[in-house]
Amino acid sequence: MQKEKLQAILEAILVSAEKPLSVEKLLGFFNEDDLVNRQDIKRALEQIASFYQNRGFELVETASGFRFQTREEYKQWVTQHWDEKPAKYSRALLETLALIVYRQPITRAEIEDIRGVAVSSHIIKTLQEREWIRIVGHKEVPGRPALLGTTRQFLDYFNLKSLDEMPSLSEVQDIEKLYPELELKLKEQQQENENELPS
Amino acid sequence: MQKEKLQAILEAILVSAEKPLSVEKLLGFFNEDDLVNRQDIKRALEQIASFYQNRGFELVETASGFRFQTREEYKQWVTQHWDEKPAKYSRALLETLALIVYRQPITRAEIEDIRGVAVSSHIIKTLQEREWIRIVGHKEVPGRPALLGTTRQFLDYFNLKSLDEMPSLSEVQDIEKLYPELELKLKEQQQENENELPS
Amino acid sequence: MDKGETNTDNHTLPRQGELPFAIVQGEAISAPPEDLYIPPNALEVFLETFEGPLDLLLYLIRRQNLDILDIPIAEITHQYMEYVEMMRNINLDLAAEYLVMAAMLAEIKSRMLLPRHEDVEDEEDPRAELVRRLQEYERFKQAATDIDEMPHLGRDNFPLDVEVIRAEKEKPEPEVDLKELLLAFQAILKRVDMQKHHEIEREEISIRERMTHVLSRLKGDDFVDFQSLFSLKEGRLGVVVTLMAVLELLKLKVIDMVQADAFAPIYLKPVGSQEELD
Repeated sequence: MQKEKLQAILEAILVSAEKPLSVEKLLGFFNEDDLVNRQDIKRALEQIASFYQNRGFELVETASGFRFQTREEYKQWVTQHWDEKPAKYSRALLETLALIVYRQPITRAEIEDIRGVAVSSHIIKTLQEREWIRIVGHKEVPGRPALLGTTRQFLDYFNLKSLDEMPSLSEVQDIEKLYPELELKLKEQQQENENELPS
Repeated sequence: MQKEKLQAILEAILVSAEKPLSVEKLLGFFNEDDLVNRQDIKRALEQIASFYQNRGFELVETASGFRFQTREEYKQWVTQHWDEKPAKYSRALLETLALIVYRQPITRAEIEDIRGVAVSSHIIKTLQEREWIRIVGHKEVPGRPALLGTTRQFLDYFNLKSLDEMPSLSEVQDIEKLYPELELKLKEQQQENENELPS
Repeated sequence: MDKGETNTDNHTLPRQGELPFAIVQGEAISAPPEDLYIPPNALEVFLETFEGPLDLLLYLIRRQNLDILDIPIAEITHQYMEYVEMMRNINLDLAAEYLVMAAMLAEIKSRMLLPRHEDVEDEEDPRAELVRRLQEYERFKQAATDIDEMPHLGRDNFPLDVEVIRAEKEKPEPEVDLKELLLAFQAILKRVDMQKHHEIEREEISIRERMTHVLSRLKGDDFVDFQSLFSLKEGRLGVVVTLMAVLELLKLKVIDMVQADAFAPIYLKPVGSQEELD
């Protein structure tokens, strides 16, 4: 394989990888027809590393392999992303969380079944990283899907001693009585939506 | 600021961003002492784009701004990371999306009218959750049906700066020659359904 | 796609006398409709690939290389009705839209048979409306294909996921109000049918929470003593809730209950291997 092409392929793989990749792992991306060996990959990685010497990010080798990372010297700049107001969670995430709260332990497929739409891995991952949900077991059906439940951190965040303190089904259906000011807020939101023009 | 340093900083910021960033947003990362203006940022972005011209990823500009992404030609390498194959879209979903793109704002009933079949709620929900479409208003007819339109995220997903960049709808065939009797009737229709996209 | 496979079973049905062309869901079809060269087994799958009556009509027109502007209505109506009939025969859930279209074709056909009055100005060709609809639909059918071919993020291009070296700082997480969560749940309740409503009952939530607790107690490889799950401090209600949770988990086949002998201690363990558990 031509060396520029090999470099570009390795870059595309490394730059989109969630974790570091070893030479061995990288070699696994190629098959015999590609005519790429360990030595080629090592050389290509060296060339890539030197190509990024003066850029905003660099190729580094860690214990488990190679990865791209932003340069230490720009960490103050990169951290400024967080100065902005944190984004809001999507409707899909909140609905997924609500179903896990009220129907736990529940599988992803069951959530999808009730919501009628696929639940993205991203949503489950976000909720797990926030430590609001966790895998509490596996359902004994083909594929042994994970059963999801809420955590103590979830209760703490919402100031609940136990899930018993969550409003009941009938209370949820009559939410406006629970929170009278809510109706107004919703109306405002609706109006906001209507005023926005398609971009 | 020295131009190499500015490029490196912008790269570090862009590579760590979760969404595309506009020139305006990027400018917000700098303060007065940095002596950086819009023009400097624009020029630096151009230089970055050309620096990565032959690499595994690229800098693109979409509706919301600039982002790095892997190049299309290396997609089969990148997708080897994941067990899940990227979703394929059903024809029903794509046709519904096409109608919303080219005929927005449009109601669900109008979509059904042109497609000749009912549009499932599942499709509308999926498009809404991907944030490709949203409710932009309500039509003032009985029932006040929702009017659907595309979002900025739709443009971002499809590497577009604006809807103008969508391929134009195919022309209606030249009717007069082939079928003279229909001429009048169809001309009226054609005028109603101009090829142009809503601005 | 699995629908096609289910039909193959029908071929194994015993046959007598004059061999039917095929047996589809118990009904014998002695000959394929004229000009219809699709194996009936494939028909169901085939028909499901149409996006509706307009799509089917376009296919029929394309298949015979007919000019969309010069549709021989009689012929097309005939073929269309055959397809509709086939759908009925194999009990395919026949969408009302197909019947409406059949009626429209029949109407056009009947109007074509009537003599036209040259002097009536307003009278339009009965095919005009159909041609217009077909053309309009075809444009969007094409547009759908075009959109599918456009490269897009998450399928053709992928966002970068590099390690970000940041300064020490807490990342602010989005705030969620309990009200927002309840609103989201309310929205689901509004969407799902009443039957599903009843599955979500108030009494259940404490049991469901306990189910999660019991499961997390069972996370280790060892068996857990059934009695150790109960705490006297919780009182009678707590004991009942725990018991209900254990029963519910047994019902769901998430946990197993083991007892070596009569009156021996009862142990609980998660069903199946545990190594994947976090």
